[in-house]
Amino acid sequence: MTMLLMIVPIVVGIWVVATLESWVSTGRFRPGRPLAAAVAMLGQESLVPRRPDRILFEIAPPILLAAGIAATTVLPLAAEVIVIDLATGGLFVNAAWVYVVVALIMAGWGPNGAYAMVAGWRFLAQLIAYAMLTVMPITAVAMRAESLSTTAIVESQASGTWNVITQPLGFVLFWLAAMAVAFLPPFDHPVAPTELAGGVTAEYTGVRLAIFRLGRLTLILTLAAAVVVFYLGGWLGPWLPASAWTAVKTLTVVAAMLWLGRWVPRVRSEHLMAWSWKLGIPLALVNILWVGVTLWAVDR
Amino acid sequence: MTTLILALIIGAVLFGIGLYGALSQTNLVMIMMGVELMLGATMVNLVAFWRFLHPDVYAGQMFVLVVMTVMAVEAAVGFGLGTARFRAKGSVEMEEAAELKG
Amino acid sequence: MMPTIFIALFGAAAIWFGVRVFQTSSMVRSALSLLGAMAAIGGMFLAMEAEFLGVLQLMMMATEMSIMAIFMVMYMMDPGGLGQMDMSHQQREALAAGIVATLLAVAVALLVNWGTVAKEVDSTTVQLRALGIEIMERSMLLFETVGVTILVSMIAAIAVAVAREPKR
Amino acid sequence: MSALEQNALLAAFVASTIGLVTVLHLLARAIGRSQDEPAKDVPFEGGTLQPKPVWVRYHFRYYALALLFLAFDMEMAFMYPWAVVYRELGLVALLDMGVFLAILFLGILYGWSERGIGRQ
Repeated sequence: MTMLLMIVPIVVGIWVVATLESWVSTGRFRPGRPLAAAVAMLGQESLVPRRPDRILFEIAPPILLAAGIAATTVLPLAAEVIVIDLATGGLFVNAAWVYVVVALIMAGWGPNGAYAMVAGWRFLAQLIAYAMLTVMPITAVAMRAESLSTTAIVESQASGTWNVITQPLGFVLFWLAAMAVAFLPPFDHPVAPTELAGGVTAEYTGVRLAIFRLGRLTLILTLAAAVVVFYLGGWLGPWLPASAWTAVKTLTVVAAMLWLGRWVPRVRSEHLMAWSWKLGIPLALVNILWVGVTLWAVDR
Repeated sequence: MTTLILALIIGAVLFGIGLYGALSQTNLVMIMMGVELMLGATMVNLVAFWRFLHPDVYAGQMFVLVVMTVMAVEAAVGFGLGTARFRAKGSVEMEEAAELKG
Repeated sequence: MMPTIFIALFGAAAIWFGVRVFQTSSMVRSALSLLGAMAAIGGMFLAMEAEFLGVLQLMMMATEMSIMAIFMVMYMMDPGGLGQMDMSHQQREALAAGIVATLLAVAVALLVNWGTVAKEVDSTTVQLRALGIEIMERSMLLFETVGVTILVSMIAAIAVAVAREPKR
Repeated sequence: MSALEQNALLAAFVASTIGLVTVLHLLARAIGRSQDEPAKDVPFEGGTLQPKPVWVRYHFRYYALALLFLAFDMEMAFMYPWAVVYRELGLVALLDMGVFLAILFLGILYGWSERGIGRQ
């Protein structure tokens, strides 16, 4: 039963993320906006392009949504408040995020449109850039917790400091990689509105676009929640109840991610790849080495 | 017992499909897909053996990891060769690659 | 009972996707069908309580098959399969070989006496720890050999694939 | 809850997406339908109709990095179980993994030296 109750905070979280997004992009705070936009989008015509790969075109948005939903299930709101406390949770969120790239390639290939296809393949390039940077910091976090379970990772931060203080390098790398997973600006190559006219979403209208947007909002929520769980101590904190802390931290991270993107120009695709392989991966290895040495020093 | 045999039969069918694909396709990447399917069938069998016969011997799981590595390595080298071939000849059709014979 | 049902379901899905790989003429579709087959195999691993391997399979194969799709698009003239070009040969022999291999493997699976079947496996937490110990102790040599294998494949792939500018 | 039940629940959650999507589609169908009009379904291409099909050969410029990534990706399969037992085994495990990662990093360095990182 508690599992079903978890749906409520997830839905509220998605709604707040949508509000924050419109606030950041329009500068006006309108909490009713997401609902109005959803109804408007459902009422819109949903067109199918002329010669599509119909199957891929239809299932791409649901796969994006399913990836988001699967990732939410293993992220805890509080000590016992979690849908599934998977023993491989840290790996599972990663596996769910990988299906984002599958969904976007399908969405790019399906409609048989030039802009969408270029955008889809661009996101594959982005995956090659960010994939190792999501994996390696999580490994360093798991080293401290001696477990891949998300609740165990939070509990490992209860004694002593949060991971953001002990592994600052991993935090920065994971944060940037998380922004790249959710294709938030400055890493928004697959939807780049100014150069690719919406990219993979160019041919999606109406209800399919609504599902796509819903999936992306879920994805942003899970990424922020993952940053909180892995680095910012999850539900830990004084005064407030545990789940309130998770909510506050997650929404702060979402706001910071959205706000950060406004001030940075879009990173060129090949620069992103070059930086993440020439700088990011060596730094991630240094992070693992650093965590290894500090843990050894603490344990001794 | 029946579950083990069920898993093995599924592995066998997947292996047969992979073998058919690897033999019948003329395109390098399609051949590789057949090989990947065969390796996938191997992994099914390995996991089934680990689960139903020796769940306490973790060398079984390690073996699966090695097979997975073989898949990745095969893909990397295969695509590398394909790219070289494509640059030289403009296609990756294997029937045209007969001049590679000694 | 539940694991058997799940294994049967995911196995059927894997076989169906596996057949689809060689049926479509669209390259991206066949790469994504292979991903479907591999993801179903990952589901079978989950049903067989090898949770780490299952999740890993789901994850690795998604990246691998996406990259396979883009290589297909780079190599082929007609990756969308609009021309319905036939790209197969020796169909009959291949089909015969496939069926014979399947029948042989099924016969082995049915005829061999597999002995007693284990009922219980360790919990995932224990499994993960045991796998880590296995990698670090008994299979240490294998693990480092895998490292060298990956290095060799990286060097080989880059060496043959990257075009060099002619020396001046 | 056993691992098996957890995984079944996970599958149920993922499958529930289908239900959600169906409901949204039905809602959209109830609100209104799209009308057929000529040239409405042409994919967007800067105001012109598409002269030729889009599904043609697409030369992607980062294939060398894709090859490096395919092989390097496998490293994580071994790193996760290692990370779980690291504190138990201590510094020796760090050295073991360090050797492994150093071997793999040599591959990246080779790719780098061949200008494999970036556009070809």
